[in-house]
Amino acid sequence: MADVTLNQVKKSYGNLNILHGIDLDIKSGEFIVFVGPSGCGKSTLLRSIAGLEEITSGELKIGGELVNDVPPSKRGIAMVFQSYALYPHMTVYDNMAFSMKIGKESKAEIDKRVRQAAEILQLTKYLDRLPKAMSGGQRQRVAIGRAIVRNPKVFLFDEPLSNLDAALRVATRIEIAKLKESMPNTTMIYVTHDQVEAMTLADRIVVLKEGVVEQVGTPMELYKRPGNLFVAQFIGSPAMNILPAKIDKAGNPTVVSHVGGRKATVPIATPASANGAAVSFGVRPEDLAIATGTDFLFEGKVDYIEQLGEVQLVYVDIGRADLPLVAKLPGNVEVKRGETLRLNAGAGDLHIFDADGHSFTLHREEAKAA
Amino acid sequence: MADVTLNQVKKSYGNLNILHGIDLDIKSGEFIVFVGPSGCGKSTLLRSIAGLEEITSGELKIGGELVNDVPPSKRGIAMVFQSYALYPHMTVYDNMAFSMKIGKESKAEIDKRVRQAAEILQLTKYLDRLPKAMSGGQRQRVAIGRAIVRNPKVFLFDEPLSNLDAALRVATRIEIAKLKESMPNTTMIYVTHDQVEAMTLADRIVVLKEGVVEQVGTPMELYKRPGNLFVAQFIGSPAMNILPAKIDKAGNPTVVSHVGGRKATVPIATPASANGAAVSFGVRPEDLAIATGTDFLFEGKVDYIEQLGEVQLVYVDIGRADLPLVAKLPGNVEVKRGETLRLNAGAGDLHIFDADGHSFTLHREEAKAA
Amino acid sequence: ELKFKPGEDSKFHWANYDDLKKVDLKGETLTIFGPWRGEDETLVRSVLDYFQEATGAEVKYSSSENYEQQIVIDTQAGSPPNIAVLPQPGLIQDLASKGVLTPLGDDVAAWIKENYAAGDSWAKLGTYTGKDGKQGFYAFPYKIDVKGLVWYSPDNFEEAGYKVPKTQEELADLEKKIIADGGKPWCIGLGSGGATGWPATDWVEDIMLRTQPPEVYDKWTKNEIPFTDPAVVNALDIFGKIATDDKMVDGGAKAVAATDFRDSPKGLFTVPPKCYMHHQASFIPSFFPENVKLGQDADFFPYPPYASKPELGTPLEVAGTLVMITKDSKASREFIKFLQMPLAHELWMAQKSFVTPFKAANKDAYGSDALKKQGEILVGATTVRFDGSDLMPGKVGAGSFWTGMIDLVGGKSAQDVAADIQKSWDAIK
Amino acid sequence: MAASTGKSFVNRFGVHIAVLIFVVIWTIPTLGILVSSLRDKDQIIASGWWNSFSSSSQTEAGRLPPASAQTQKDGKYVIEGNVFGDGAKRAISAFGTKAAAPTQYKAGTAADLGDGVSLQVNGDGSFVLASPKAFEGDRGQRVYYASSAPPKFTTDNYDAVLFSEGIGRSFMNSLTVTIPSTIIPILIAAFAAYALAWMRFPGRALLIAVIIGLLVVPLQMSLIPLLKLYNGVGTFFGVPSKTYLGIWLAHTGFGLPFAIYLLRSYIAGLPREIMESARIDGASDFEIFVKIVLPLSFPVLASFAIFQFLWVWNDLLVAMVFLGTAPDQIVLTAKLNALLGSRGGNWEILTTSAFITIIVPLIVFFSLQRYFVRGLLAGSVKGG
Amino acid sequence: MAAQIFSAIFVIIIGVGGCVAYFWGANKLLDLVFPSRGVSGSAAVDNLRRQGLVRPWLFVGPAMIILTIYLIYPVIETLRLSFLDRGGEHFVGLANYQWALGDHDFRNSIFNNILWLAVVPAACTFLGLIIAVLTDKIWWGTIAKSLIFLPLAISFVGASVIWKFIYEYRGEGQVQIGLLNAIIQYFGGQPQVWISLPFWNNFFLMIILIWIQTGFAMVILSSALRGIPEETLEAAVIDGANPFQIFWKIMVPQIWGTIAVVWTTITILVLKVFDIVLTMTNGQWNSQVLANLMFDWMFRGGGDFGRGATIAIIIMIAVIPIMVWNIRQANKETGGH
Ligand SMILES: Nc1ncnc2c1ncn2[C@@H]1O[C@H](COP(=O)(O)OP(=O)(O)OP(=O)(O)O)[C@@H](O)[C@H]1O
Ligand SMILES: Nc1ncnc2c1ncn2[C@@H]1O[C@H](COP(=O)(O)OP(=O)(O)OP(=O)(O)O)[C@@H](O)[C@H]1O
Ligand SMILES: [Mg+2]
Ligand SMILES: [Mg+2]
Repeated sequence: MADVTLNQVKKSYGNLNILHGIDLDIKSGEFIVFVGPSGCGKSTLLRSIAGLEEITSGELKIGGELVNDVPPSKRGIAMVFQSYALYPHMTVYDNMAFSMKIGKESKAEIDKRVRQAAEILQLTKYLDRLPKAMSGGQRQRVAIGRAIVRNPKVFLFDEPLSNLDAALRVATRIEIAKLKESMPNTTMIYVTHDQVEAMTLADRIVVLKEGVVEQVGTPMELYKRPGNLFVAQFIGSPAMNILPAKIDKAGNPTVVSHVGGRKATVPIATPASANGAAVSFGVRPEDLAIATGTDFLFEGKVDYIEQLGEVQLVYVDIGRADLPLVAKLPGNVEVKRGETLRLNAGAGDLHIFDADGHSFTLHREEAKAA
Repeated sequence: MADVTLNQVKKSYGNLNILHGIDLDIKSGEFIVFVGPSGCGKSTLLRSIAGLEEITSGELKIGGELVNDVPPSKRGIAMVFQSYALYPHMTVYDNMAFSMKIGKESKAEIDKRVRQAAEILQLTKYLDRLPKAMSGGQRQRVAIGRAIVRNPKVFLFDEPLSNLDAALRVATRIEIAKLKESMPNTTMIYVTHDQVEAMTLADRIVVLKEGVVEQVGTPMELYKRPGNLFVAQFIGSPAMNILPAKIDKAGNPTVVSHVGGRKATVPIATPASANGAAVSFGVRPEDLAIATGTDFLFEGKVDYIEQLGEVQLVYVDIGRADLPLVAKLPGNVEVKRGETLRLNAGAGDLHIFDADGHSFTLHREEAKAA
Repeated sequence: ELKFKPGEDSKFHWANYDDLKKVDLKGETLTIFGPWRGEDETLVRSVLDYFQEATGAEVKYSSSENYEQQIVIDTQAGSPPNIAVLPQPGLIQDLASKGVLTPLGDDVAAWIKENYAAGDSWAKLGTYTGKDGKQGFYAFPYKIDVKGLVWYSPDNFEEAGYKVPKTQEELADLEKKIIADGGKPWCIGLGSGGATGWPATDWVEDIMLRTQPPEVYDKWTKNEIPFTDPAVVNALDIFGKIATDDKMVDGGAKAVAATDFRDSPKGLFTVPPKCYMHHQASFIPSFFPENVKLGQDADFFPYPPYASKPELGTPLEVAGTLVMITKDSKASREFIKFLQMPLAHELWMAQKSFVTPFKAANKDAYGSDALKKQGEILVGATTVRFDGSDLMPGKVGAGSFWTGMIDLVGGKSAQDVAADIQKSWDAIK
Repeated sequence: MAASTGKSFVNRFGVHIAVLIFVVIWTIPTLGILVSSLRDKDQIIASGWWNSFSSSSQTEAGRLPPASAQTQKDGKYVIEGNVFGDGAKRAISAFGTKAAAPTQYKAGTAADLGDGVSLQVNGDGSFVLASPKAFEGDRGQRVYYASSAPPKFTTDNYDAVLFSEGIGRSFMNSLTVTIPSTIIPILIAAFAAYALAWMRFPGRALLIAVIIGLLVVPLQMSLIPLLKLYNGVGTFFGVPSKTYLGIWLAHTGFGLPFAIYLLRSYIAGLPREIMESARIDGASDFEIFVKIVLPLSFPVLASFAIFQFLWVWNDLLVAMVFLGTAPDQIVLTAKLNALLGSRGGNWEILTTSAFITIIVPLIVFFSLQRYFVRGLLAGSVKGG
Repeated sequence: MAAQIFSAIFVIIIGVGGCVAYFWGANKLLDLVFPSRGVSGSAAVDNLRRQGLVRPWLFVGPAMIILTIYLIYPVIETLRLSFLDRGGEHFVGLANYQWALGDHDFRNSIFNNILWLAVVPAACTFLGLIIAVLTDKIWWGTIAKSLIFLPLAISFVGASVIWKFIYEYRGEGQVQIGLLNAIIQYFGGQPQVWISLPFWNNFFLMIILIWIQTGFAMVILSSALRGIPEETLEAAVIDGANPFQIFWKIMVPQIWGTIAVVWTTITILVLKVFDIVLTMTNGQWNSQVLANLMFDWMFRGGGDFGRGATIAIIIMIAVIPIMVWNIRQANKETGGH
């Protein structure tokens, strides 16, 4: 069994605390993605799980066994590094066979497993090449192959696609997804800061910020019900529009008036104490549409348009030039710069966050749970 | 004036021809993007314009003046490299000031222009840092700043964003777009293989393939009326679905039957001679929608789904497992794996290409022009 | 293979060889470390072959460019050879006082006194102060170089009508005459890599021996009179006058210090000759051009004494190597005994570059007339003194004295040079 | 390298010219001894080596046969022959009988030497010395002549050095000293450098400091303490103190600080991910070192190997101290040194042996040089 | 001959093989004592940790032992000797150091050494760098490099012979066999005795070492130069920098670390090298340097170990600043691991 359990895992370099007590329960066979801004400790956490960094305190269990002091090679893990980390002087075959040779497996067994992995990754005809004679995508596949042959219980990826170009990235992403399917019992932990990867690959996403877990949930949960401002802005591209607002009337639904000058009725319960509180009002660009009737949420001049073909990003100045509202509209809607636009969104697509950045949705759920 | 004119520009390394006679007319103030697959010669062309490579034959004019033999620093250009190419031992300030110091400008002038550029790029507080103490996005901004201070007539970018992470890439892209606006007289030539960049930034896109210009046009032109199969598949993500097909009835509209077994009526004129010809039938994933009526273009089992939140990519097996049809459907449409799906597209969104890959649309236009 | 077949040539004392055969050293190894390399090494080996052949001892000879350094290291580190051969009494004194030498015994000293020419000069030369502070006989002189010779080309002398001078006064006249004829009297080269300067010390010593009684010379080498003594300064000055006179030396004064001593005699044999005379020891013919035949194309005469000082007789400066036991063994002792046999001398005399004061060695054995003549000079000298700079402590005799000579020919006054050298001597007392 | 599109001559050829100048300056001294080593022993110091390429006109001296060679002809006593003897002939332009006037007479004319004696020397060197009276003495008449000699090179010096006795053996001995003395420190230093760069253990920083500090220890001063130690050990175990093992270890000791200094800074620069990757793959430090670090460090190993090889190969001092001079131990430098006379100055031997000793290091340099090329790490990590 | 070759090869194999055998065997032994494969999980983990404690010492062990014997022990011995008299028997306190400070030769050597240290490392590094840069640009660069490297393969004795034929002096008007004087005479100048010109002779000696060591600097710097990202150079071209500016302002700063290593190595070499001075002048004409002076006192005329050792200690002390700087540098490097 390969569930990974982290219990108050802390890591510091000298006086510098990087991970501030991480609790996580990863079930066997799950595909977990760590996301978070650069420097938040994703790699450190992954490397701690791998055993490449010693954790400062806390408990780390793999398959139920405490592995704090177990060296990497005995943890039943395999890791794909951001920078491939191929052995430059060995052929693809030898790169993949290395761990098994070290483990003194039989020649036949090595050959079988390497060829099997190569088959999966379509590397069979490159087996005799050296890494330097391969393209970036191929190299990344070799790195994955090297991990596969180890038949690990836990598969760790550290931004495996970040060095690839767009097209390759898409292709390799799909390959990883297929790989996961072919290895249903293997737990996979994946670090990225690419949202598309996170959204498409993850069973659950862990959002990290400065060494603290901000939210854990399925992609849709995070997208639909971000627990706080940070997650709300981090998940989704372009980021959710966040506007300063004030609660006009607490309760369920809540009425808020935002900086754009308009009021909105949001079907989210707020405690009475929140009456008049300063909050943040959020709406995703893709949830905005051109208002057809007189009922609209935002009004403003079109500041700038990015035409992406099928869709366009429209930047609307709703009164605060430093906080343009972004709307993702279908590419065929005719919008002109300077034109005044009225935008609306479904009531279910609106978010409000308290002064600390916590979502009121979460408040409600917490209340329920209590 | 800073129009850039290329007349039969060829470049070869020894016997190896990289550029096969490029003709291009870039008008002053235009934003031109070169796209094309890796190794097609984009960088080579850009570097030739910069003067970092000597061209083998042909004429290269900048502002009407023949610059074949003019050294890079005298061409009035500035260049931003893919790898930033910052001077690692100089502070941000010195990096930006370097070219002016070399040019023996006055201290005051240098200071003025550097600070101005830093202001534009929001780098003012990093001026004393060394590049290694900056994040990727900041570094890229410094590289751009270094180019800005030179006050170039022609601004060259070689994949400036390819080393940035997704979020930064979006932000920096917008910055470049704004930069272009603030320098309306500066010609910008930009190399990328990221389509979004090409689509959002370009006034005109130049599609290159193996050292040959495939098509030149505005983003929408290329997206809507790709001149050939290569451009059709290259522009747009995911790529246009291309299916082998046969012309059942030539004329206007044309009736084709594709490999999925269905017929389609396409409002494109085909010459009578094309009757019965093998052609390629194309439709973009985002133009596909679930057929509501009995009228549909494709039918097949859902093979795999990538949920991206707002949208989902659905891979449908329409009979040829090696050629899955990709459809981009709204994220909220409930689709299950294995389910049979019927898809339709607007007649105006269909494309057909002849055996050589040329679009029939183009045929028609050529005919008109003639 | 033995160079001369035993018993064949009557000029050798083959009886010695038969005696030697009675000594049985089978299985013993005799390691000898000496200064001889190149041609000399072949020569010494040819002598050692007899010892090996007769006694059955295995003789291992070795040498090194840095032999002075090497012997210090080897003795200091406790891995000395059986026999060390060194040309510098100063260094030998040093080794003796560190207690690494084995005394050869009074009977050997007595033997030397009796059998070597020139009274007790040679026995004195082998006597040093040991670690215990007592005088002892440590070093056996073997293979002598005669110093103070002046080399010339008989043809050139004959052609110009010059006569070999018998006195310093005649020599001075000859110099004047040569200059008047447009020639240069001397070729002088002091260059010798790390040892640059030493040829001049010989010359100064020659002058000392010819202007002062031997006792003063002895005091000088022991620094019982200082370098700044007028007697010494005078000698320095006489040499300085010659060497710094552009008219006197080929190439001018500047060339003196810069020319390698090995190259300078070649000026005698150029056409037309660059110079007419060259002052150097008996080994110098090795550096004559290849086609120069000794005796025919080149000859020598002793650096003459002053007619004004008849009381000093015919003094002679010599140098040479001394044989010491650095690791005592039967073979070492036997080897010293071997050196006391005329045969040990004759075997080398019969070849090249070897003269000996051993009176019992057969003069007819000398391989050439030149050697024989040198041998006669050696045996006939009334006063024999060893190379003074070699007698001085290494830091002076192989250091400041050399440097001083360079300064002297560079134009520094004799008085100042003497003061400098004396200072360095004071520094090591 | 940055492309510069300037077209001027200086831009085009400036680099070539500059490099050429450096190469010429650097090569001239060596060329000098190469030429000198091919010249005649006496010529080396008679004229500059650069003169040896042109035919030179020189004035020489020769001696005619002594009186014993005379014959009687036409009532005169005649000595005939050739001034060059059996040697190579040259063209004589003038001759003379006095050193002061060595070219008094044209070749082919007869010189009157007084007393009726006449001497004629012809252009080809043949001469006739005639006198009405019988010649006496066994020193023949001296003649001087100006002759032009074509450039002359000889391999005699090489014959003398290459075929001197025991040279082959000492060549072997040198290799026996040099090869292990190069490989052993590399091995030991590489292991230590890896440990100092990538392994965690107490005292590591101190150790690095000490090693860098030891770089400066002058070799000469360690000789005596070491030799004492060797003798002690030799006596204790009853083995000879001068052995190959001893000199290998000595060279290893003297070469180690630099080796560790150089290798450590290189090995520390290898990509960390590769090591970690191997560690995850289950490789122990030993396996990582042998299978990953060693192959990747080839360029620096090659550099050090060259420097160490040069140093050991050219060493005389250490070899003389730690190795005997018997034929089974004497090294090439020592052997060549012994060819020099006791008082040195055999330029022909020095120049020749300088050239002979250079050959092996050069072979080593050229065979290892290709490992200096970059790109060994290509493809391993991003951007590679 | 064949037997000799065979025995040589045999001896070599024994030597190298022994060394290999140690590392391999020690590691094998460690694996045997603390097995990590084929034993149960927790035991394997424990054993791996124990291996981790022992293995670094297996790796650095031989180096430490050899360094201790061959360098540290002699250094201590030297330090001890520096307080003893010439025979190394009686304690004399600081007398030797006092003597050194007052000695004319010693002060002269210090002065010359400072000159050497100021000139040689700088010149070698600078020339090596220039040559490395230039040869990288041309197709026959490898050949050029090999020729510049050549002097490094020549022994010091060989080198001094070579330079004899450059510096040799013959009287004015005579045939010069020293190239330098021949050239000067050809142009009508007056030949000079280069190695005895006071003060300047130091430089003529330095030239020899520079000639030898430039190849070393070149080899190492050339590989560092290849590590400079090409784009930074192109960026500078576009910025309008000329080749000299590119060299000084862009290339040199980027390989500063390597330059420092080369500089240090040559500095240390300069402090230790004495062969050139010994063979060319033996310190005469005021060209003495510390290393040769030490050699002189150690071995000449029986030797004075006390004073020789004192000079050796002073040489080592002279390098302390360089060492400290380097150690700092080294620690900075390892900090990341
Ligand atoms: N050896 C170290 N010593 C001190 N600080 C370190 C060390 N390694 C990492 N850090 C710091 O720890 C923090 C987390 O680093 P980490 O590499 O885990 O970030 P990340 O989330 O992976 O970022 P990225 O997305 O850029 O890879 C960073 O601020 C980093 O500077
Ligand atoms: N110096 C060179 N010698 C030979 N071929 C070269 C050289 N430089 C580039 N090429 C070749 O020229 C072709 C075009 O290279 P170029 O760098 O222009 O491609 P690109 O379109 O910029 O690709 P990418 O998107 O990967 O940067 C490639 O096939 C490349 O291998
Ligand atoms: Mg990371
Ligand atoms: Mg490119």
